[in-house]
Formats: sequence, structure tokens, C-alpha cells
Amino acid sequence: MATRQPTLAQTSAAQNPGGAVDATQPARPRRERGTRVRRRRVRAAWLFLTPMLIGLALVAGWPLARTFWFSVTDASLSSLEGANFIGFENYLVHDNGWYGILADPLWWQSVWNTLYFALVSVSLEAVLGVIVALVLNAHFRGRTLVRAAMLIPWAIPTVVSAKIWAWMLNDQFGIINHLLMTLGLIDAPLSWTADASLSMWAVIMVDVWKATPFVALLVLAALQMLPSDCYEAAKVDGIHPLRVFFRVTLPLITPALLVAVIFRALDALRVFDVIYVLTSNAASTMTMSIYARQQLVEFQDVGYGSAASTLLFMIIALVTVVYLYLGRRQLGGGS
Amino acid sequence: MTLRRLKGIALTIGFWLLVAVLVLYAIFPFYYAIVTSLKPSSQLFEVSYWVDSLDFSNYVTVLSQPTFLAAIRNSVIVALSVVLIALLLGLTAAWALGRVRFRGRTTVMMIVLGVSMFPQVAVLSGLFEVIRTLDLYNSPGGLILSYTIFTLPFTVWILTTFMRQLPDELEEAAIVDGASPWVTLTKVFMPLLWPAMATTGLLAFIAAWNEFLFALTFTLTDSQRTVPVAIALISGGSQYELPWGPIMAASVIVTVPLVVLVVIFQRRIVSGLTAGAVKG
Amino acid sequence: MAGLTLERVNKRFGSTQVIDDVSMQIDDGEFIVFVGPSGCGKSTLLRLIAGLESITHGDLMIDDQRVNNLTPPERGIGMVFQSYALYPHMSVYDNIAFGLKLAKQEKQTVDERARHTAKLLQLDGLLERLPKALSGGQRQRVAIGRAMAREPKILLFDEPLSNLDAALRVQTRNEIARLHERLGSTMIYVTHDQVEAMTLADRIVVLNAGHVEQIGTPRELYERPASRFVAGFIGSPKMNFIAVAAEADAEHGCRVEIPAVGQRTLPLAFSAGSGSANEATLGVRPEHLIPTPSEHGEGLEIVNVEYLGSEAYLYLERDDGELLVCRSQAPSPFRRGQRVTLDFDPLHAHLFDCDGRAVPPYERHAAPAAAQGAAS
Amino acid sequence: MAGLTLERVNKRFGSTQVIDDVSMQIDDGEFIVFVGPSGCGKSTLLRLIAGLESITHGDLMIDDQRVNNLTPPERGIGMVFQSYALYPHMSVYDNIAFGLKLAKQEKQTVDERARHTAKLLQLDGLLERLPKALSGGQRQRVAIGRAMAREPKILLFDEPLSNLDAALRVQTRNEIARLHERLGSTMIYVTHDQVEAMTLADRIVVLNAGHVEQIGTPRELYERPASRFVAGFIGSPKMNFIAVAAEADAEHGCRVEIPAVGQRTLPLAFSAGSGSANEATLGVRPEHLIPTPSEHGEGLEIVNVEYLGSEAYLYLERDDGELLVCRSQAPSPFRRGQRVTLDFDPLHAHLFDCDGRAVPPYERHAAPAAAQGAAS
Amino acid sequence: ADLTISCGAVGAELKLCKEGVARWEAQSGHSVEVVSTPNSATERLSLYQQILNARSGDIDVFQIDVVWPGMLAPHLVDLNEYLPKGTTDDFFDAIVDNNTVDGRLVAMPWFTDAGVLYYRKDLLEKYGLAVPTTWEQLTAAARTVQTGERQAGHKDFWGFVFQGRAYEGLTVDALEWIASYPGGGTIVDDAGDITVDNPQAIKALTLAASWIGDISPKGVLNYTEEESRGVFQSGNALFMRNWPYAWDLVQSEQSDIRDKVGVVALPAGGADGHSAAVLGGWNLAVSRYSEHPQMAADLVAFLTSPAEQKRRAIEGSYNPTLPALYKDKEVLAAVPFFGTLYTTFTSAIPRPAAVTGDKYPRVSNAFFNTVHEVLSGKVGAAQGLASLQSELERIKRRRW
Ligand SMILES: Nc1ncnc2c1ncn2[C@@H]1O[C@H](COP(=O)(O)OP(=O)(O)OP(=O)(O)O)[C@@H](O)[C@H]1O
Ligand SMILES: Nc1ncnc2c1ncn2[C@@H]1O[C@H](COP(=O)(O)OP(=O)(O)OP(=O)(O)O)[C@@H](O)[C@H]1O
Ligand SMILES: [Mg+2]
Ligand SMILES: [Mg+2]
Repeated sequence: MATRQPTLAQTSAAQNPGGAVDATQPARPRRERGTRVRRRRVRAAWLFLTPMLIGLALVAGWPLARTFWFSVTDASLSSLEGANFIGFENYLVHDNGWYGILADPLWWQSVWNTLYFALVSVSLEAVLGVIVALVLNAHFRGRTLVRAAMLIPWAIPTVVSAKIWAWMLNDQFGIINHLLMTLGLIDAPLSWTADASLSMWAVIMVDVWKATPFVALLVLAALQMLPSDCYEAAKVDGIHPLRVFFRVTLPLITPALLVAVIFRALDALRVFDVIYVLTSNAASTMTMSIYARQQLVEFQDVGYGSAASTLLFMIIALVTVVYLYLGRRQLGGGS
Repeated sequence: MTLRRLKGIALTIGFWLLVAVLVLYAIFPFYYAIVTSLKPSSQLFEVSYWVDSLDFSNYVTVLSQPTFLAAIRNSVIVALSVVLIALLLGLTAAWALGRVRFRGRTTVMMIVLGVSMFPQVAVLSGLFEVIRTLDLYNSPGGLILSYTIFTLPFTVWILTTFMRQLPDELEEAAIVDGASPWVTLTKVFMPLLWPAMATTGLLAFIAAWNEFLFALTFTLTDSQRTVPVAIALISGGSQYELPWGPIMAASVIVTVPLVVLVVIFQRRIVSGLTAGAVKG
Repeated sequence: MAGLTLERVNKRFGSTQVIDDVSMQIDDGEFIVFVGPSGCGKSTLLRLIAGLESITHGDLMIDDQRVNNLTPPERGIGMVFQSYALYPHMSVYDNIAFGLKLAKQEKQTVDERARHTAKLLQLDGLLERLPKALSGGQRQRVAIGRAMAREPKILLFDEPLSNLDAALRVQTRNEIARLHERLGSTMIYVTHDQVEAMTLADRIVVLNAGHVEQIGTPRELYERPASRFVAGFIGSPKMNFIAVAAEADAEHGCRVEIPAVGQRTLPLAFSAGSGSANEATLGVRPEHLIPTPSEHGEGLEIVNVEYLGSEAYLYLERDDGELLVCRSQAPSPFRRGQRVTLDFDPLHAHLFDCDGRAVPPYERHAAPAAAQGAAS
Repeated sequence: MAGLTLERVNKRFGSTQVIDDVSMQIDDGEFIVFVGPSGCGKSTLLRLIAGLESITHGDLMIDDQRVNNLTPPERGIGMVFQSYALYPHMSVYDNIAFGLKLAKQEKQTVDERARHTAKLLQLDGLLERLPKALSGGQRQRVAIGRAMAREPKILLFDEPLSNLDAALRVQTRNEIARLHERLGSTMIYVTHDQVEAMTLADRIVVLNAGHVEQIGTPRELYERPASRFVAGFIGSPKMNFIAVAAEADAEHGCRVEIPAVGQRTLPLAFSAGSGSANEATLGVRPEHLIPTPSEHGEGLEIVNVEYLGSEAYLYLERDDGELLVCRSQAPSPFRRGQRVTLDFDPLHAHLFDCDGRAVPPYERHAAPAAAQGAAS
Repeated sequence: ADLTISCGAVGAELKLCKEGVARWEAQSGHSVEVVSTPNSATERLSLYQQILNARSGDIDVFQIDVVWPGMLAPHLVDLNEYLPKGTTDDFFDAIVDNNTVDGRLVAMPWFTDAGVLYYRKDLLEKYGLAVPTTWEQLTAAARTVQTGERQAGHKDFWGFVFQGRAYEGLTVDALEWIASYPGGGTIVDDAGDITVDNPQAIKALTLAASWIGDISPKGVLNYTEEESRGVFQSGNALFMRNWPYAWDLVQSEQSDIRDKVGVVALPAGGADGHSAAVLGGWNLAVSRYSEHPQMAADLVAFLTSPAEQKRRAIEGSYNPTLPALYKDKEVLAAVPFFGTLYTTFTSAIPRPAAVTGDKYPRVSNAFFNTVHEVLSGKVGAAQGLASLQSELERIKRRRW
């Protein structure tokens, strides 16, 4: 059942409430759409959606609209009211050379950093998350405790955990260097957060540590909802557990995994606090969010910062659409 | 037979090794925080792997601040309300999005997702205005409202995913029994969605519990602050001094309830809830 | 109480026509059974009636009111699902009582009815169990109980007994029959169990690939199947079919030339159809084949004798490899490997034209007309 | 190929004894059918053999090797599940091909076998569909195909045909029989379909509440049931039971006093049991009851006539409200409301003592011994 | 409460503020709520901006950094209108000037701050070295001691630690280096012209870059005040550039180096240079959206009064903004180096915040990023400053 609804591929294979629809033929005859039973259900659906939509409109609608607006003005924090419409000057303008975000090498660096960070950390989180979920799904003594232990990283406030890591990664009195040196793996302390070649990996390590439980928890829930008799069938057929995992378990948890990954990806693409606390705003780890925040908060340039936010939004949207498209393709190809 | 047993033992050892490595990676920083929190401030800058002194002064410092206890109370109120609201709105929305086909469904899903695509700083000032307009500034209400911006999207999406996996026949049986969508949702689906609800609830709770930026911006007085802000504002001796000991102690204090919560909730993440519903 | 009318009902899944112009009239209080091969659309048709699928085209009327747009409870319908569809988190008792509670019945009535239903289905000892701790048959009974409890106007069953053992099946079948008698409600029942269909039905609807092949009483279907499909479908073991050359015979009906048997005259009004003029299929039920031991090795070989306790089936292999089945008493006087010659009673023979339609009985007055029809 | 031995096998779920000291010996290549009422533990016993549940107590041997601790594939077992257990995300083809563990270069063999199996089960047109888009029967066939494809040593079936229509059922049944003949593998088959059990089985195992009631060939079970339970369970419609007073008769076996019929002598070696000395139950199968129309309103009333096409069942109501079933030809010469007197052939009568055990046939030499035993 | 004040985020600072407020409450009869704000200056600033932009009167009195008056001026009242004439006469002129934007006094100086050099008396003695007065001397002394200590088995020992992370602290540190050289300038001069690309600045940064990996750990590139103090206080460094706040801590009971530490003014840039400490410190301002501006101004006046500042100096070693207090006996008894470093505090140079106004954060950011790159060796000082110059021109495009 799981695969008939490639979750992310909303447009096609969604399931009919009444139970049955041909996956290859989403289009239905006109007449059917109008029947009262369906209309009633659709009305209930909208009714159910309304509170959520109102909530979102309230918390997101106005703020986002404002961000869009400011991105085409020269607003600054100290003079929001006196903002002037300046078109797309914040994005790109030619005035004795190119100016604007799109002409800022730092922006492009931050875009690259962000994508790199998101790709690496989310991939690691997905793989580790599935492994952790599988471990947590096994029956063994002390499972409760291990489960709780695995969730601790997620439970510690980011502000705090980033500081704990900063503390542990400190080049002079950090325990990591101490440990590595005691073990003889390195002979001089590494400056994890300052060294441009290491800092990105330090950040990734912390992010993976922090967010793996999120993926693991979702995958675990999906694992728990799998039909157990399929596994009995596979057991009787003597299929190697690895094969069962790749051919049965993985396809069946894919919807949940895809959702977990997309939310992780959205978070990773907007990554801010971990990096901010850990390495501040050095160019080697500057991400789009940090860039936008710097413009908005530190430089008070609301117009420019909003433009950066808007670009960030568009890049994330692009990535998401590509991801959803690939996710659907992959699911479609699997059947 | 002996080869079998050997293989079995090897597998067991491998499994426990994996568990050990994962657990170590997961809890070491927390463990280190505990170790640090139990050190007097003078020994802060020395590396030690074990708890070699039991100095509870940091805990005393933290707990003797009435504001910290108030912060814990606020956090609990806010996080619980956020979870309740997110699950309520999320469940209803998930039913609509997961089990009814209607035009605009994809759009709604994308809008929900789109909300998660803006950096938090970008919505900060607009949200601030909304909250002031609604007169929710410096009150838990403002936080509860603003937290829905990041808890709702993933709650909706996750619940939608799980909602879809429930057998159609169940809903049909409920329809024939004369259940309205609301009854179907609450009486039939909700009990079956416990694993998903426990999971999302937990994730939402923790997300709300740990949120910093909004909490900092939308509250002002100590009596309204939440835990992360309270921790961030824990006093050191002066402007530049970071009070590591108390911060670690506070982190440990606020993390423990979450661990307890996880232990409680995870019992809901149990398998086989839909077993016995249908033949195939 | 409710009568039911289907008028040219169609159902399409995407581009697949699953139900194709089905019309029928079901009287108030009738017990209708849908039969047909697997995948022919029985469940789908039932779901259309229940209101779980929307009708692509056509009208469904209950008591002369068009109900295409009503919800199942508004239609006054109860249903037993082929796949149980029990609420897995509710005890047996709650599963049965759920619908009653929703109907805002009084607590005591709910309790009484639920317990009564459970008792009827021998579920009294299991009331507190969850579905997952029940055997297949027990689950099926809970599903029946759930639909019965509300005593709806129209009760729909989708193969409700398919997981019960023989004894319980007979018993539950009788229970359903008695329930039908007591409630007098219209019931529509999907099954592929011949015995269930024949014994329960007031009328049987034979479906084939989404359309109705024949509607009639069990006896009509068994004795006067309208098509080769129905003839082959109703009756177990199924009717034997033999390709024959037929020829109209103005006086007695028609003559058929049966390979390896010879010529026989049948009282049927055969008229050459559109295809090859005299190609036809002779149908004889296993109980109407009369085997005689042959002395000299002629006739057909018995390749298998199936013992059923009260009777036995002989399987005879024809030259072309096809099997003929012959019903005999048990223990059978025949044994495997023996050779027998066959004959049959022409009165019980069926003939189907090349389109599979049954040839009507020959009536002295009708005969010329039929002959004329064939000539024109 | 593999023989199978169960030695005092027990299974407990918590405190519920589900399988109770079951022992049996299954020969290599035998076709064994488990029958029994719903919830008696058939599926559980099958799962114990498959290795899906662990045996609480007792030994399971395959080819004289104790396999209690082996995994299902190590036991060389294939299984068709009552609940299909199809992989929901795989097409029909993949479901069938998935279990075929063949070396990589033999991809073609996998493909061939999968396609062949699909063809056997008439699934060729559906190879690309997902289980979700199949009808109940189609799903069941895929499940059979999946287990068949691997041609394992021991094949286990848990009610594999319960969702097929009659025609396909007969056909698949024959398919399974032929498969059994061709592979020669041991097969264990759970069903509650009498016809399947009788026609397929080399031997039938009748289970009741977790223990074995009788093991024997279909004919043994039908003609010489060891207990009242088996007698009532095997045969449909089920055997008629009448409480009688019995008395040993040294010369002819025993005498029974039948209410409303009178005294009859049966060739059975009755000896008074431990309870009330001469309480016994007379069992007569529906086909051995001989109804005669009564002229003067005596005898029993026919309350129902069930028409089945090839035969009919008469239901007669006794004074105590119980029904007797009588098999008659179709169309039946009797009609509802008519009164008939009954008789039966003593040679086909069964007698069960107050513990439900069958009374053995009377043999001239054994009789005095039995009489002495009763006297002592 | 009648008023809300944000003053200080942390411990002693907050405590002192609360005590001061309590006194005013007792004296005036009004009630005041003290709210705590983030420790980090940037976060605090953005919180303020948020509140002010919403025209919210939630906070009446703000504690603002010396570099903020330019930015926040539009939202703050002109205290001249509410306070009696001559109130500012007794204060350091430099700070009053700093707080006067377009002729409006937007904040009252509360306490000041300036960078100082901490050193290990014991070690300098051990190696027979004098307290350095120039950066070059510091470099040499550090090298000597570091080599010696390491040979003695003190593997983790370093010569000099400072604040090298790419943040405002680095701007301060680097400005101190540059400004200490004659003609090094202050990035942007009072007229608004960009002066950063000059030979002296290049010299200063080249020297600083040479420290990294030599006398300063590589990790210093990610140090803030606390990390440097961590290294210094654990006995692993000879010199440390830090604010006066560290004094209390390194001299605390549990400190490893208690009584082994001395504090002097920062070294000068070369023989002809002069010690330059960058001005830090905080001021009190009144929100324009306050419902009781007069009452708030009174509170500000009270908190910045000599009596209050003296109390703070004694109890928390906060540098007063009133020259008179640096001669006060009781104050000097509590914090001895207030006397010796008086000139350091009075002549502390401000960052170019007033002149660059809104753009100051950008300027500072560009500056510390360049310095960070130079320090980490990615570019040479000359090349770095040259591109900084053009970067600053770019920022100046829409005028300061
Ligand atoms: N959701 C669906 N999408 C596409 N085709 C479907 C869907 N549901 C059913 N079908 C097809 O419609 C046909 C009729 O299905 P239906 O379930 O009504 O058969 P049935 O007569 O009940 O069979 P069975 O006796 O095996 O239960 C089948 O060919 C089936 O494959
Ligand atoms: N996991 C379980 N826990 C407790 N009791 C169980 C469990 N599984 C089965 N049982 C009980 O064991 C008994 C035997 O169940 P089983 O499934 O073997 O019956 P069955 O003979 O296959 O019945 P059916 O013909 O209805 O499928 C039943 O009473 C059932 O309720
Ligand atoms: Mg069906
Ligand atoms: Mg079973």
C-alpha cells in the first residue's frame, strides 16, 4: 500500500478516499467530481484545512509578504518607514561596476557553502538515521534506554549544544584534541573551528550529531507501521536480510524517509545557529542564512537582507522542486 | 552447528559494538556537559574524562534563580500547547491532505512546505508586528502562535504520510458505520496513528522547547522567558565572561525532562497497531 | 424496508471499464447473490451500491429515490468487507458496538444488541480481545457482527464466509438466512461458494467481466442457463462441454453429431447462428452423464477418481486431452484406469450456439418460427 | 524430499495452550490436509512447522533431523499465507520472482520460472500490477505463485483458495494436485473446504481445540470416524445425531431405541461406558436417511428444502426443535411443509458412546470379549 | 511598572544595575522593571532594533554600546531636552561627543572600557625580561619565554593570546594595533575619508600575522574574550589582550595564576608610536516611544550620577565615565590600575562608528574579515588592505 502513494509526488498517484483509483490514470470523468458524496468529503477536507491555513497565514503570510516587499526597497532597520522602492537594485544593479547580491562573491561563496553543507550533512543524516532506526527497532534488552540516549542530541537546545561542541572542539582545552592526541592520531592540536579546511567538517559533524535523531525517529515510526506478515513471507523464502532490507524495507519506508529528508534539507539549507555559534561568520563557513542575517541584523540593511532572504527562499524552493521531482521519479521507477 | 553459533556470536558482538559506538557518539557531548557542570569554575579549562569532583554549586546557582524555574514553567506551557495545537491542526489537515482527493491539494502541501523555506530572521520583524497587533507580545501566547510556523509544516507532512498508509477499508467500514470524518479521524485513525503522533509530538515538543530566536525576540521580562533564553541569559561575572558551569548545569537540568519524555512517549511508538485490521 | 434499482450503472477506473451497463431490479426483502469469476467486478458493484465508490454513469435508486449522492448510512446500508476491515485498536465488543454508538442509541440498547449479536456469532467468549488475537474465522465473524448489529435496511456481504470452516459456514449461513427471514431486510451477498449461492439466494446475479450474464432463481440458473458462461459457472463440478455439429430438426428440435458417441436428437430449437453454420457446444452436467463399463477397451479412460464421502467424481480423458467429469455414487464402482463408454439423457442436455447463447427448448409451435428466422 | 515427524509438540501463547501434545508422522511426498473448526490451531501448527513460531515443547523432525532451531529456509520450506502477505510495493512479477534465489547468471531461469508460474495461475495479464490493484482472488493467486515458484521440499498452504471462485478453485486445486504429483514434495495444507480436503489429501488430520482428533485417509474419516467430533466435522451437510438408548446385543452387535422411530439393531460392538449406562448417540449421514411421504400426518415436517442443482437437502424438524438433514435428488420430490417418516440403513449407521468415541464394528469373535469387559 | 529598563545581561553587571534602580525607586517612588537582554552585543542590538522599529514602548531605558548611538539615534530622545543644562560637563568629553548625534545627546555615558595588556609577572621575572612597551618587544619577549617554557616541558605554552575571531572584537584588537603606529589611522577619519590603506597599517598587520602559529596558537583565529582568558588563566600564555573585566577573574581565589599577573597599557607601534586602546563601554538612552520620557531621563541621570558610578567602580570595577572618580581614594583602593592606566581610559580612541553611522557594521565587518584573512595567511597585509580600501569605497557608495 505504501508505494501507491509516493508521498511527495502529490500530483499523480494519490489515493482516493473511497479507496481506489488507477495510479496511471489520475484524470477522472467530469461527472464524477460533482457527486454530492465527494463534494461533502471535499468540503470536510477544506473545513479541516481551514484552521491550519489561517494559522499559517497569520504567522507566515504577513511576515513573508513584508520580506518580499522590503527586498525591492532600500529599507534599513533604523528607517523602515521611509523605505523607497528601488526595483531590483538590491539584487543586481549596474552603477560603475556591478553591485547587488548577485554580484557579491561572498554571496556565491555562501550559496556554495550552503549547498555543500546541506548535501553532505543530510546524506550522512539519512544513512545514519536509518541505521539508528534499525538498531532501535531491534528487540534487545535496554532498548528503552538506548532509544532515550539516541534522542539526547536532539533534545539539547541548539544554542547549548553548539556551545558544548565549541567547548569540546576548542583547540587548547577541548577534549577532542586531547583525546586524539592521547590516542596518538594527531601530534599537534587541530583548530577545528578556526581552520578553514576543518571548520566545515566540524560543523557537519555537529549537525549530523544533532539531527540524526530526527531522521531516526521518523524512520523508526515508519518501521513500526510496516506489515509484519511480509517479513514472515521473506523469512520463509529465506531471503537474505540485506536483500530484504533493500528490496522490502527501504521501499516501504521511503515515503517517511523522503519526508524526513526534505525537512532536514530545508533546515540544512537555512542552517544558522550551529554555524553561527561554532565558527561565527568566517567566509569559509558562511551560509545563505548567515549572510542574510548579517545584512539584516548586523548591517541593518533590511532591503538588502530581505533580498538575500528572498533569494535564499527561491534557491530552497528550486532545490525542493528538483528533489520532489527526483523523489517521484525514483518511486515511479521502482514499481 | 558450531560455525552457526560462531556466526551468531559474531553477529551479536557486532550488533552491540554498533550500539555502543552510536550511543557513545550520541551521548558523549551530553556526558561531557554533565562532567563540566560538576566542576568548580577554576578547573573548567582542564580536560578531564571522568567526574572527578562532585561540585553541585553550579546546580545550586541555577536552581536558586526563581527566574529559571519560571522559565521551565513557561517552556512547559509553550511546548505542550504547541504540541497540542500542532497535532490537532496537523491531524485534521493530514486527513484532508492524505485521504481526500481535491483540487488544490498539491498547492496546499507546497504552501505548507514553503513556509519552511524562509530563514527565521527574515520573518522576524513581520512576525513581531503581527504579535504586537494581536497583543501577544511578551506572553506565552505569542510564542505558541509563532512556533506553529515551524512545527506545523513538518507535523502536517509527516502525519499525512502516515495517514496514507492506513488501510482504506478501515475508513470505508467507518463510513458504512455512519461515522463522520471527524469521528473517523478521532475514533478510528487517531489510535492507529500513535506511533506517528508520538513521534511528531516529540519532535514538535523538542523543537518548541529548544527554540531560541523567537523566544528571545517575543518575550521581554524574566517571568515570560523560556528555558533556552534563560540559559543564554544566565549570569556570568561580567559582560565577557561565559558562565560555563551554570550553563552546562542548566542544560543538563532542561535536557533531563526531555529524556524522561522520550522514555514515556516511545512506549507509544510500538509496532503492529494495525495488525488484525485486514487480510492483505 | 427497501427495494433497489440499478439503471445502466457504469464504473470506470481510469480507462478500465469495470462495471458495464448493469441494470437490475431488486425487490424489497429479496436475498440477492452476486457470483462471477474472480475480478469480474462483484466487489466493485457492491461498493457502488454501498456508496463507497461513486457511480461513473447511471442511476441507483433505493425505494425509488435516486441515491447516487447519498452517503452509506443515509442509504441505510450495512456492509461486511471481504478483508474484514476491523478496527484493530478496538475490542470485539467495541467493534460491534461502534456503529450502534454512532447512531446515538441508548447505552443499554447498544449493550444488549452488541451482546446479542456476539452471541449469535459465538463470539461471547472473545468480547474483550483485540482483532489481532483472533483467528481468521473469528475475525470474519466479528466483521459480520458489526454489520448485523445495526440491522440496516440493506445488508451487503462481500464473501463473508470465505474463512469459516465447513460446520461454522453452514451454521453462519443458516444464521444469515434466519436473520434475513427475521429482519426481512434486503440482502446482497457476494460469494464464490456455489452452495452458499444456491441455498441462500432468492435470485442469483451472474456477473462476467463487468456485465450481467443472467439473473434468475438458483433453479433457473442451474436448469436453464442463458449462456455457456453461466452453465459453466454454476454447478460444481462444472458442466461438461463438447464441441458438436448441430443441425435443426423440424420435428424433434435438433440433431447433434457428437464425436466418439454418435448422433443424438435434442428437444432444442437450434438455429444456425452467424458463424460457421452448425458449430455448437453441447453441455451436460456431471450427474447426467451415464458411464457404463466397457468390455473391450473402447470408450474413455478414467484418469482420476475423486472421493468425497457421499459421492465421487470420475475424470475421463478425451482424445483431445480434455477432461469430462462424471458424478457417481460413493464409494464408486469405478476405479482409475478403467475404460467406460458414456451416454446422457437428452432431456438434460444443453446446447449453446457459437456465440455461447443457450438454445431455447423446442416447442412444437415455436419451431417453424425459429426455422424461418434461421432461413431469413 | 522430506518426511516430517511431530513429537508431542506444544505451543502456548502466554497461558493459553493453543497446540496440545500433537504427534504425527508425515511421510515423504505425502499430501496432508489439516482441518478443524476455526480457531482450533491449524494456522498455528502450520507456523510451528514453518519455523515462524517457536515450539514451546516437543520435537519437530524433518528427515529425522531435529529442526526446532532451524530457520524456515534451512528447513526447506515454502509457505502460502492466509493473509496473502504480498509485498505491497512490488509488482506481481517481482513478488513471484523475489523469492527465487538463483545464481546471478541464471537470470533467465528466474524469469522463465516466474513467468511460467504466473501463467499456471492465470496471472500473465497482471504481471505489472501492484497488489493493491488486484481483486482478492488475484492477490491470493499471486501468493500461491510466490511459494510455488521456488519448488521447496515442503510446501505449506494456509487456506490458499479461500478467496477464489468455484471454477478457479477447482482449477487451482487440480493445479496443486498436479504440482504435488510433479514435484513429489511433501505438502501440508490447511483448509476448511470439505471438497478440497477430501479430494487433495492423502491423509487428513482433524484438529480440535489444539489436539489431534483423528488422522486418516479421507475415506477412513468419512466412513469410520473415530469420534463424534470427526463424524460431525467431516461431511457436508453434517451427520445427523440422535440421542438414543443403546444396549449390547451379544448376537447382532447392539440394539438402540430411537425416539419416534423405534428399535433398531446395529452391527456395532457397543459396551456401556462409564456414565449413564446406555446413553449413546446415533449418527446417520444425510444420504443414508431414507424419507418416505407419510399419508396420515405422522412423522416429521419438512421445514426447508435447499436446492443445489444436482441435489437437494431436506431439513426435518424434530419434536425437540433440532433439525435433521436428508440428502435427496434434485429436483426433490418433496416440498416444504410435507410430512415424512424416516428410516435408515443400519449398515451405514454410527454410534458414539457418552464420551463421544465411536463404537467399533461388531465382530463375531470379539463380541464375547466386549460383553465380558462390560460385565466386569 | 512605570518604567522598564534594559541594563546589562549578566551577573555582577545586572546585580549592580538592579541595586541602582532600587535606590532610584526608593527615592522617586516609581517602580521600574529590569529586563535582561542577550549577552552578545549583536543579539542585543537586533533585539533593540526589533522593539524600536515596532515603535514599541516596551523598554524605556536602553543600555547601548558606544558604537550604537549613530544607528539608534532616530529612535532615541534628545536628553538635552529633559536634563538640566550642564549635566554632561563632568563627563569624559570623548564619550559625550560620541553620544551626540547631529547635536542631539542621545545617550548618557555610563561606564567605559578600554583594552589592556595582561602579562605574567612571574615568567617575565624568570626570564629577566621587562614589561614590553612596543609590539616588537612583546613579540620578542613572547618568543623567548615560549621557547623556554616549551623546552621546560610546558608543551601547550603560547606567547600571546588575543581576540582573533572574525567579529567585532577583532576590529577592536586590530584597530589598536594599527592606531598604535604613528599615522596608522582609525580606518575612517573624522571627515569620513577612508584611510586604512597606509604603510603603517600594513606594518602593523604584517607583524600581527607573523604571530599566528608562532607566538599565538592558530586557534586564536576563533577566540573571543573568554577563550583567550581560558588559555591565559590556565597558565598557558604569557600575554593576553583583554578588557579590564578579566582582572577580577584571574585574581580570583581559584585562579591558577593568582597574584602572578600584571596589567599595563597596550604596547605602542614601534619606538615612535603610542599605546592605543579602543574605547568600549556602555551608555544609557531613552526610547522615543517611552510613555514617560521625563521619568526615564531622571532615572538615567540618577544612574549616571557620580555617587552611583562610584559605587559601581568599587563593587564591580566598572570604569567610571567621570574623570573625578579616577582620583577617588576609595575607588583606587579597590582597583589599583585605574590610577596607572588613567590616560589609557581617557585617551581611548573611538571606533569610526559615529562618522560611518548606519554603515559602521559593514565597515567593521569588512575590516575584521580582511584582518582575519591576513592573520590566517590567505592574503598579504598590503594586498588585503588595498582590497579593503576599495571595498570600503564601495560601501561608501551611498554615503555614510
Ligand atoms: N483501485 C483499482 N484500480 C484499478 N483497477 C481496480 C481497482 N480495484 C479493482 N480493480 C479491478 O477491477 C476489477 C474488479 O475488481 P473486484 O474487486 O470488483 O473483483 P471481484 O469480482 O470482487 O473479485 P474477487 O472475487 O477476486 O474478490 C479487477 O480486475 C480489479 O483488478
Ligand atoms: N498471537 C496470539 N496470541 C494469543 N492467542 C493467539 C495468537 N495467535 C492465535 N491465537 C489464538 O490461538 C488459537 C488458534 O489460532 P489459529 O490462527 O491457529 O486458528 P486457525 O485454526 O487457523 O483458525 P482459522 O480457521 O479461523 O484461521 C485461536 O484461538 C487464536 O485466538
Ligand atoms: Mg471481491
Ligand atoms: Mg488460520
